[in-house]
Amino acid sequence: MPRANRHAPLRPNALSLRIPEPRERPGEPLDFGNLRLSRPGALPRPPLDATAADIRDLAYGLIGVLTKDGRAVGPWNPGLPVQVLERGLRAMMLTRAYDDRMYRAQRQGKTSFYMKCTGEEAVAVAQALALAADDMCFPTYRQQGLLIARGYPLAEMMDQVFSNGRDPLKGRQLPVLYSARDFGVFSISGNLGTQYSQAVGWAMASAYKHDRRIAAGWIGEGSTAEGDFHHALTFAAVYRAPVILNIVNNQYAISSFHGIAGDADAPFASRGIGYGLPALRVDGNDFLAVFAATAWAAERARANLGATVIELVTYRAAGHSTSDDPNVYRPPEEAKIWPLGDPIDRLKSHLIAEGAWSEERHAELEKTLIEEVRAAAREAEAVGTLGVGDKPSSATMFEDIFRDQPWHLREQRQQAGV
Amino acid sequence: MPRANRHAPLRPNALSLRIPEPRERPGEPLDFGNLRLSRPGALPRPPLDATAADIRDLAYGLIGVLTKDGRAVGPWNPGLPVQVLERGLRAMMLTRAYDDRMYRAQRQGKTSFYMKCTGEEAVAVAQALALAADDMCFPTYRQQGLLIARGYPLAEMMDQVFSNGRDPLKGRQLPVLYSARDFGVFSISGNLGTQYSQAVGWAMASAYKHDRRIAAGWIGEGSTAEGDFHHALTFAAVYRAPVILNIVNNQYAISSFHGIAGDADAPFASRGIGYGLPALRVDGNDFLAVFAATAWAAERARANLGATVIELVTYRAAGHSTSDDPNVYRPPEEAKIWPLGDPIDRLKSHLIAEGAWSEERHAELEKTLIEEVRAAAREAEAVGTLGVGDKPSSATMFEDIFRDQPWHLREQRQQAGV
Amino acid sequence: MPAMNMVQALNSAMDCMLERDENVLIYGEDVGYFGGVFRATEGLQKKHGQERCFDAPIAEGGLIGVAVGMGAYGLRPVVEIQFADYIYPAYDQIVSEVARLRYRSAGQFSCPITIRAPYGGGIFGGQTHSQSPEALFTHVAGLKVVIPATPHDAKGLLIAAIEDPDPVVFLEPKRIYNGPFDGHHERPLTPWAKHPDSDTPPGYFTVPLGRARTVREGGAVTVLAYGTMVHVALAAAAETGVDAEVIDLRTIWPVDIAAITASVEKTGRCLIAHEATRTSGFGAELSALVQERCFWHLQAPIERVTGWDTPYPHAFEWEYFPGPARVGAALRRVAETR
Amino acid sequence: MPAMNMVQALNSAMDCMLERDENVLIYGEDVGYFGGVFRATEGLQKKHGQERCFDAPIAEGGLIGVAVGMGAYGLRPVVEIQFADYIYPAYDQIVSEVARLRYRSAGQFSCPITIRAPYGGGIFGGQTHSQSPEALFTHVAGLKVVIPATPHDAKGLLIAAIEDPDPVVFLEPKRIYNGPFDGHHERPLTPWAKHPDSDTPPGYFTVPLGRARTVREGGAVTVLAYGTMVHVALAAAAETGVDAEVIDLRTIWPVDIAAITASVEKTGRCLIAHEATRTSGFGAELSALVQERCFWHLQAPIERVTGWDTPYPHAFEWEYFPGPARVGAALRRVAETR
Ligand SMILES: Cc1ncc(C[n+]2csc(CCOP(=O)(O)OP(=O)(O)O)c2C)c(N)n1
Ligand SMILES: Cc1ncc(C[n+]2csc(CCOP(=O)(O)OP(=O)(O)O)c2C)c(N)n1
Ligand SMILES: [Mg+2]
Ligand SMILES: [Mg+2]
Repeated sequence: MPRANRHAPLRPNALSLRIPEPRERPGEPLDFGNLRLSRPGALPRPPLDATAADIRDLAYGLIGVLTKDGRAVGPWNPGLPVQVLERGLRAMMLTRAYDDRMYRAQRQGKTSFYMKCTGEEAVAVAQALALAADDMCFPTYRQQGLLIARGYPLAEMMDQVFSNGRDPLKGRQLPVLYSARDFGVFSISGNLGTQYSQAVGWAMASAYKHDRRIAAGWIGEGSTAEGDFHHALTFAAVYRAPVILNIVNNQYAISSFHGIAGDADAPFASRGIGYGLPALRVDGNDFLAVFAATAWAAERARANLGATVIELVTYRAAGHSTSDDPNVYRPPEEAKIWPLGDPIDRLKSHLIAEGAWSEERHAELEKTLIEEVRAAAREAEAVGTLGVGDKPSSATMFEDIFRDQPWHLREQRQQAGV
Repeated sequence: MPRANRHAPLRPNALSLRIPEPRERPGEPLDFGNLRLSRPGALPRPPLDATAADIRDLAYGLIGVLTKDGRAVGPWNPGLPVQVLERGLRAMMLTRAYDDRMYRAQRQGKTSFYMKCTGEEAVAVAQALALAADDMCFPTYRQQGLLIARGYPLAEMMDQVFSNGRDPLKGRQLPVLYSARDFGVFSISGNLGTQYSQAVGWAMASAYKHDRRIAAGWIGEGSTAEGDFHHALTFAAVYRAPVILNIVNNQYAISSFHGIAGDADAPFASRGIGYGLPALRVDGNDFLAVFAATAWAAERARANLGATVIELVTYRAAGHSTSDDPNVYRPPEEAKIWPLGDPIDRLKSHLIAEGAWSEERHAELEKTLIEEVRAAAREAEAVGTLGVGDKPSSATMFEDIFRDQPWHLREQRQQAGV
Repeated sequence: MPAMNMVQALNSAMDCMLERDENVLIYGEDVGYFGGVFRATEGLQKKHGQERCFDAPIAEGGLIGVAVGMGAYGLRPVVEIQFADYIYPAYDQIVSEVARLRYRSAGQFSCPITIRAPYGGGIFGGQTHSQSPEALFTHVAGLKVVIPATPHDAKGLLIAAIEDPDPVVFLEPKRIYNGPFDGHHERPLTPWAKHPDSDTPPGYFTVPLGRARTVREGGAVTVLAYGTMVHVALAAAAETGVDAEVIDLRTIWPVDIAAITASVEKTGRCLIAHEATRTSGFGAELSALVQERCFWHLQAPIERVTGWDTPYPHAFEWEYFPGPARVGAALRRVAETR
Repeated sequence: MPAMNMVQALNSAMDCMLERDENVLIYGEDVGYFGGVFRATEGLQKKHGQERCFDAPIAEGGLIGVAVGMGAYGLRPVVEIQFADYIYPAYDQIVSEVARLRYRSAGQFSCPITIRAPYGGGIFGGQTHSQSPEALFTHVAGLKVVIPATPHDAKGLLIAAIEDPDPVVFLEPKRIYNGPFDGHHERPLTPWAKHPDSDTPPGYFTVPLGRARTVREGGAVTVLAYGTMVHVALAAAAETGVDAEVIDLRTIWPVDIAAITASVEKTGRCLIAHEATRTSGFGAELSALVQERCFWHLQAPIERVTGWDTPYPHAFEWEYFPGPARVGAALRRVAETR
């Protein structure tokens, strides 16, 4: 029986290999036993100068603010003004509308590849709002919300996705691997994990220059297994770097579940404990909790107290990318009954509960944003889509290898006849 | 003022970089503040099936059995028969005598390089005795005690150190990078850290084959910063591999102290916590404590309960290797006043306290062992030392790249005229 | 014999070895329940059990480090690196451990592992899903590097690699997983089923490592190629009418030097084609070898047609890929130089 | 000008750049208080302060990952990898990040970092303290690879590397740190002080990257070498009496192609020497380049004298090292082939 782990040894006292399996596969009953939930408002908010040792428990619970009925409770409630909440809601909704549009564009053959962050919007958006505009971000491909929350032009994001003639990256990168120096977003790598220690290096540089800016890095729970994750935490601890090290636990790598990355016996947040770093485990679909935890870590880093590890527990509601069908490896209904709900719905309910929002205004806003995206798409598509219309000149293929083009690249450009 | 960390920011609220510094440098007062000691016998010995979560505290204390006056106390006292203690004492003393001889041989130009484990003998020797003879060891270059405790012929070890005609490794490896398959000791790598995940792989294979043998890996505290360390703990946790992951914290890498490897705010043992692995912090100069902790972890692994992380706190009393002078970077008197003392002296005092040993017998034994080493050295040196006497045939240089020699190596051997 | 595409052939090879040898096991990112992002291990977990084919953490260095330990125990792990572009985190374990273990232990330990990795361009994968890093392994003493160009060879070579007593880096030209892509991206891809080399025995068989295959006999120019470039070279020969002798190296290291020199001594001319960046690519070694051994037979300079010395840019898939036009032009130059 | 050995020259270069540019900082294993295992950073922490030159954890991948972030901020980190043999854990960061950052970000970010690493054999360091991995970097688009052969060039090139807007892998032939070792291990080493190229300006100066230096003019054979092999080649020329033109490449990539072709067109013969293993070593690229560009001038096959395709074995230091005897014999062959 292949699925079953042969824990029952064949011979008395014989060893056996444990292969972690998710609690649910297509066609099986659902059970979120390993989620380690806490009641919203239940966990304390320690003082900034608390030592990592004082607050180890925060790595094992789940920091939350929003209750089921949309109220904001407990010490982590950031008490944000409505305008900020509306900005956050808008950015999350815009991110989702953007994703939907680009996903369809890929399906229509306008580009080669796309990745959505549906269900995870609170992570990048709330964190973008909690950070200063000039703090430096080292994201993965799933934090497009950072760019959107920081006001990066949608049409330019699309230019990159289409590799068209206006693509700021000159058609060199796979779709969604943006780079936006002027918006404090580092060039996104196709290689998992590498940005994590780079974020620490940037933070060390900021400290070295007695600057005030801090850095933030993001990594998926699956990628925490890479050596770069360990290097980042080690260097951050040793040099007390002003950096926030985020682990986005959206439950899946591509097809493999979080257990394959090693959280069967300890949550990812607790990885920080062994380095003496404060570690917070946060409801990543709770906009207020994400904002509050990030603000706490940012204040701490700016006070020269060093790095914080934050695990953001969320759920990847869409496929990993346009290249996979998630229903092959997980139950299709899982997303709908995900215990932590949807970040947009939850912030919306909160605003409504606060009397600051309504279903009508929500529907209205949604329409506006879809229109905004459509307009941007029209603009970008008018320039070109992958293989159609205007594209970067082929000569640029041989540029930016070095600042100055050496003889061999000049020669190759000539051979290419461009 | 170079030495001082500029923690006081230059501008109000400006960040600054923390560069860890040891509490002592040559010519400065000594202080072992970061040692996190516990009273011998003070820490509990949990049941084998305790969960990692139950026993986190053991990563922060220091498991000890031997008191200052040589008594064995507390739940971790393995209650070993005198014969076993005498075997351990003998192997530790033989290891030290061997090191002294080989160190002098290098100084006399008989080989290129040597590394002593003086002050750390209890680690490898007690662990060798606590493991089964066919458990597989993946050591670093500083666990020569494993070979000696398992009865590997001294003369053959010397053949390797001298790269002579009888060197089982055919003169291919730097001195001390032994390999002894028949003694359950894996080929020692010159590249730090790599053996750690390999040990986990061997353990996974043993579990896969429903075998009963377990594996043990060793890594220096400095090398825990390598990605392999993280890979080893991750894979061990995910697949519940029957392996013991030892961290030998001898306080120094080459010149850099433990703080540069990142234990300022958390001991190395606690790294295991974030993976959900039981983690023990042990007095590495306490033979009984090292034996007991290792036996506990081995029993646990054999019971299919998975891996244990063990930090062995010890002190590198000699230089890193024959290539460095430790007095340049640490106070010469530090070794003498090291709070955890010397493992051989401590086991000796215990045996004497038990009435099973005496200064006379000790001196006697020491003489015998020095003679044993001298005899082996005579034998090995008679065969050859580096560059003198019999050496492996040059043709062997082109063998064992692959099992079968391909055309290009045949050709190169001919060009070399051998 | 059944017609297989390359993915089916690789799957069949692993299925066959899981059946024959209980010391063979397979792991890698997404290879278990899901069957791999390219489906190469599809169904193997269900058929052979979880311990025989399972998912692993995203840590290529860990994947290989663990394989070294398994090999030392006596297993024959087959590790999938999801894309060759992601093999670098494992580079230290491969170079310092996998390649050197037999040597440094004087044969006490060996490393009979197989590292599978899809490689090469032509799929709009951008710079991190299109790389051809073979030369980074041919420079390392102790590694064999194998690259199949047909389903039949993919199966026979993979079985030979798994059974080999030494480590094999097995690079799979993913662009030809489904059909013999010849660089004509503007035309529909002919499926393998229509190609004679898709005939693949359903059971156990091997294609010996270290032997090249002459896929087209000719007298004018020797073309040395491997992987997708074999099919591009054939197209270029057909289209230019140059009477080229096209050699599929199959095992690029240790390379079949006898087959190469015999052909160049016959033709007196040589063209080398690969997708990898030009500088210090494997073409450089081939060029040096041919020049050293066939100098007095050479009637024209040996040429290399390769990827440019740039990352593989997403928007310039076909400007970067050394297709039949570039190979054809070089073929003419080499053939016509007097 | 003061006579410096190579370690003093490197130390002087870093001292000078720490003085001139506060964005320059140095870190690595044991480089701080201790001053590095080869003493290259001796005294720099004491003089410039802890934040300018400090110890780092033993994690080469971390050292480089952190440097990428520092470079993105605007610093110019100089990272010491204790031995080139230990650079592989950083290989992913170097290949996938350092080399590609400017390209993939279309110039938004660059990576002005310098990676220093002692390399090469001749010190009885065994297989993990003797390697020459240069070709593993010349194959990677986006990296410059520099190898000095004298104290004067070591200082001038290191300053140029630190000031270069792009990443430089700076490999230091540790065998000639203290003197121009020519392969005659049986003789006492002449210290640099007795060698004219030890004259090194005490202050700031640069030796431009990308330019080779002809260290011996000759008409019979062009010898392409770098690092320790430059001195071995000179010895071989002197001892064989072959009128060799010895070119010290200094920057091996991008290589000074004009200097190479000019010389080979003059001599019609070419010998390439390096310590690295032969197959896919940088000599293969040099051989291919010369053959492609100077084919009609060549009067004899280009030869390569290199390390063997084995790890560097402890007991066979001099059987492995391509010394003056092997280089001299090849020099004669190349010169005398008719
Ligand atoms: C070094 C490396 N290995 C493998 C891959 C292939 N890959 C791309 S995304 C992915 C899954 C990542 O999962 P996770 O880290 O959880 O991030 P998520 O996609 O869930 O946001 C894999 C295996 C890669 N891009 N880089
Ligand atoms: C990958 C790698 N990097 C650097 C070195 C050089 N090196 C050899 S031993 C050593 C210090 C190791 O310290 P630690 O891990 O504490 O072990 P110890 O020597 O104290 O037993 C260093 C940096 C190496 N051998 N391998
Ligand atoms: Mg994930
Ligand atoms: Mg140590």
